[in-house]
Amino acid sequence: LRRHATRPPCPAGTNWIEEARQCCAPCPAGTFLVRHCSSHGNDSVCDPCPTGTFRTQPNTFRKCQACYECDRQAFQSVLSNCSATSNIACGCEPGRFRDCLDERCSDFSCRQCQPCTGRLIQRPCSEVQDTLCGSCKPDFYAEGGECQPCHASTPETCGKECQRACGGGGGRGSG
Amino acid sequence: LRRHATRPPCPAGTNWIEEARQCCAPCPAGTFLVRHCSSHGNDSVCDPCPTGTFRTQPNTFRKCQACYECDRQAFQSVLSNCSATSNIACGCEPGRFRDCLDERCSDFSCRQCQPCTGRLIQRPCSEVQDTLCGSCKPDFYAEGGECQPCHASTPETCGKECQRACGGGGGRGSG
Amino acid sequence: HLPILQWEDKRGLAFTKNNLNYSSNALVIPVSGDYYVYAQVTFRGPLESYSKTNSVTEIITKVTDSYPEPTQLLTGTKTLSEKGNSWFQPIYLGAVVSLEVGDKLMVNVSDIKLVDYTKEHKTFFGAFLL
Amino acid sequence: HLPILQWEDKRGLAFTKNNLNYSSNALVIPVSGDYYVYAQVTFRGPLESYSKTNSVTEIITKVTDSYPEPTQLLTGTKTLSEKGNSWFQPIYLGAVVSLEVGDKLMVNVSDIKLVDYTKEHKTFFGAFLL
Amino acid sequence: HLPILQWEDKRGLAFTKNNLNYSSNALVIPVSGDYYVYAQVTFRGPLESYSKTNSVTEIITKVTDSYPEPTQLLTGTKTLSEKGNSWFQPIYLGAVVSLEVGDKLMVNVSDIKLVDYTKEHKTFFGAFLL
Repeated sequence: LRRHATRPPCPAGTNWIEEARQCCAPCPAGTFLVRHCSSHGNDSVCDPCPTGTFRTQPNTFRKCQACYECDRQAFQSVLSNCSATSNIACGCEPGRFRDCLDERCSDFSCRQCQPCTGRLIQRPCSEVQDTLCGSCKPDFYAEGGECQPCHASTPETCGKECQRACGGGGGRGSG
Repeated sequence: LRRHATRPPCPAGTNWIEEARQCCAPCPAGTFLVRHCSSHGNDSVCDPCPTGTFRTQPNTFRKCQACYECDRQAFQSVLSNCSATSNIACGCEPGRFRDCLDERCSDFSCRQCQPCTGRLIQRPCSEVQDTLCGSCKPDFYAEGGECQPCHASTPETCGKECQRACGGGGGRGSG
Repeated sequence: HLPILQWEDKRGLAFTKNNLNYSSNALVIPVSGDYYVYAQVTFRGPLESYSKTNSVTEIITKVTDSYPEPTQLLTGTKTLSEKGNSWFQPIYLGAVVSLEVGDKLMVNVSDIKLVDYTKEHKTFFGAFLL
Repeated sequence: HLPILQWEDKRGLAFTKNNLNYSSNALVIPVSGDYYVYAQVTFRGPLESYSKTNSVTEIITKVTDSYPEPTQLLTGTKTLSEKGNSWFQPIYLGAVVSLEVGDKLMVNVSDIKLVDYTKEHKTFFGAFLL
Repeated sequence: HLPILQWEDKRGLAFTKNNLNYSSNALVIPVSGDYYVYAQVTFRGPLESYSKTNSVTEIITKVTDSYPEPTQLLTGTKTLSEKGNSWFQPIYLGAVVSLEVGDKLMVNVSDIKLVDYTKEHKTFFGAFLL
């Protein structure tokens, strides 16, 4: 086994290429190294990353990285397509928000935003958070954790909370 | 590395034997190839599969497949033993039915058939399905999802359903 | 039979060498011998409009042209007891198997829709000659 | 000690080569060196008359004649939170270990009755010299 | 990035050979080629003062001096549905990757506090040249 020759440090802006046992200028982002440079160091041959692959930084790699894919079955949508210099970015389809597996949120499913039926929306649903529902809308009264419309209540069923919210005399009273 | 010599297609009913680089007649089901044929193609030497192994089809394999075993601890029973030409087939011990892990049902446990105490049997327990219990037997009345015998009820405890099923005046009335 | 997984064999970390090549969903064995064969499948769910899954299965299978039935080489079966919210379940399999030139290796799964195909380092399949 | 699994070393996919042979429940090392040792055990349950199992363990162990105690090389321990209905849990272990000629490799499990021994591609054990 | 696991490479079963040496939390690749890289991390919990963990992740990563971003080679992510009582969850990863001399291999985990480092046969990391 060749003794691990201590390699001379490369001048700034060049990388050590083991096969060539010399320093070469790296290929720009979005490309990869096809043929390393000759002795005078900046004639490396670089090719663009094939579709479906990318490199975000200057490099002397022989291959580009494979793009991720968005999880269509989990209702993810493409925020920005994979390009030669950047990986794909995935979000959630409209009406859904990210339910992250952990803080990194590199894995997430897209859950439906809650509709807040009969409630005021305190904070609308967003890419990162579910809708925050507020108290019952006008002409709705709270009953068993739900907000029921005043007009649906009858004098017999209209309890204390209903009368308070629907202005006495059952639902058909003034708005 | 030897170039992958394109092999001439074998005449129907014979298989290509890489080592011999020639076509040989396969061994019949229940046997395996001990020595491949000489040039005139149908003098392969085949031996019967040792106990505990099988081959369902004509083949030129050097070994037979290992028989599966039935899961005695999970109350599986042997429907048909492994033979030289067929794998073992497993079912459930009497009084049990198959609770499949998935549609393929290659893995299953054997659960006890429900007894339908006090009920008519709509469909008896079978290898593949639990018993389907019907309504209460004659002289039994429904109470809290169970069927209780009429004779066990007393005038005080014999509610509406009990009277209907047990013919008024509590259990000791006519059948 | 169970659905067969398709694989990417060129981009990123994927590569095939010493003419162990990949064609029609299978690794084709170029030379007879003992190989260490391995595969990991990451399953994930639940899928909304989907009845509850109670198990996932991954099987590495061998197909020989001259034999009509595939041979199951390695199997990983895991039951799931996840309630409602999203779940992830990787299954890794690996072992030495003796293979003949021309044999084809494939990976079957209980349900293709449950396979996490989004990142190459979560689901992978390979073999090397000893 | 934990019960030791017995293995089939002739039939079907099982084979031993380059005089790595199997005797009295152990793989016997023929030549000193670094080996990649691996084993998968598929556990399944519940067993009816059985108290609820809350974990399963698989250990690959080395026994050296000259040393009274076995050495635990690789361990996989998994807790179970399965309710009632039947469960399956595969545990795969594999790593490079340096072994001496005559060393014996065995697989111990927390409970032999929970081992799914019914199919050779679900529970397997092997090693190869690097 | 995720925290990096540190490894013991001298004592007990740990060993590094054919000058695959371990320094600053990484296995340093001495010669370019294809390596079978593997690691198992046993996670355990719950930790008392700890909010409920619903998943654990293990990633084998490659760092190349000349490139500012690490490359994720292998990932195992498992959700947990353990209620209250203590749980154990091993994750094994292994595959062939092609590496250059000087590349560094590391193991990242979602949460270092959940790693069972108590026994060397429960959490381990290694690689060998094909």
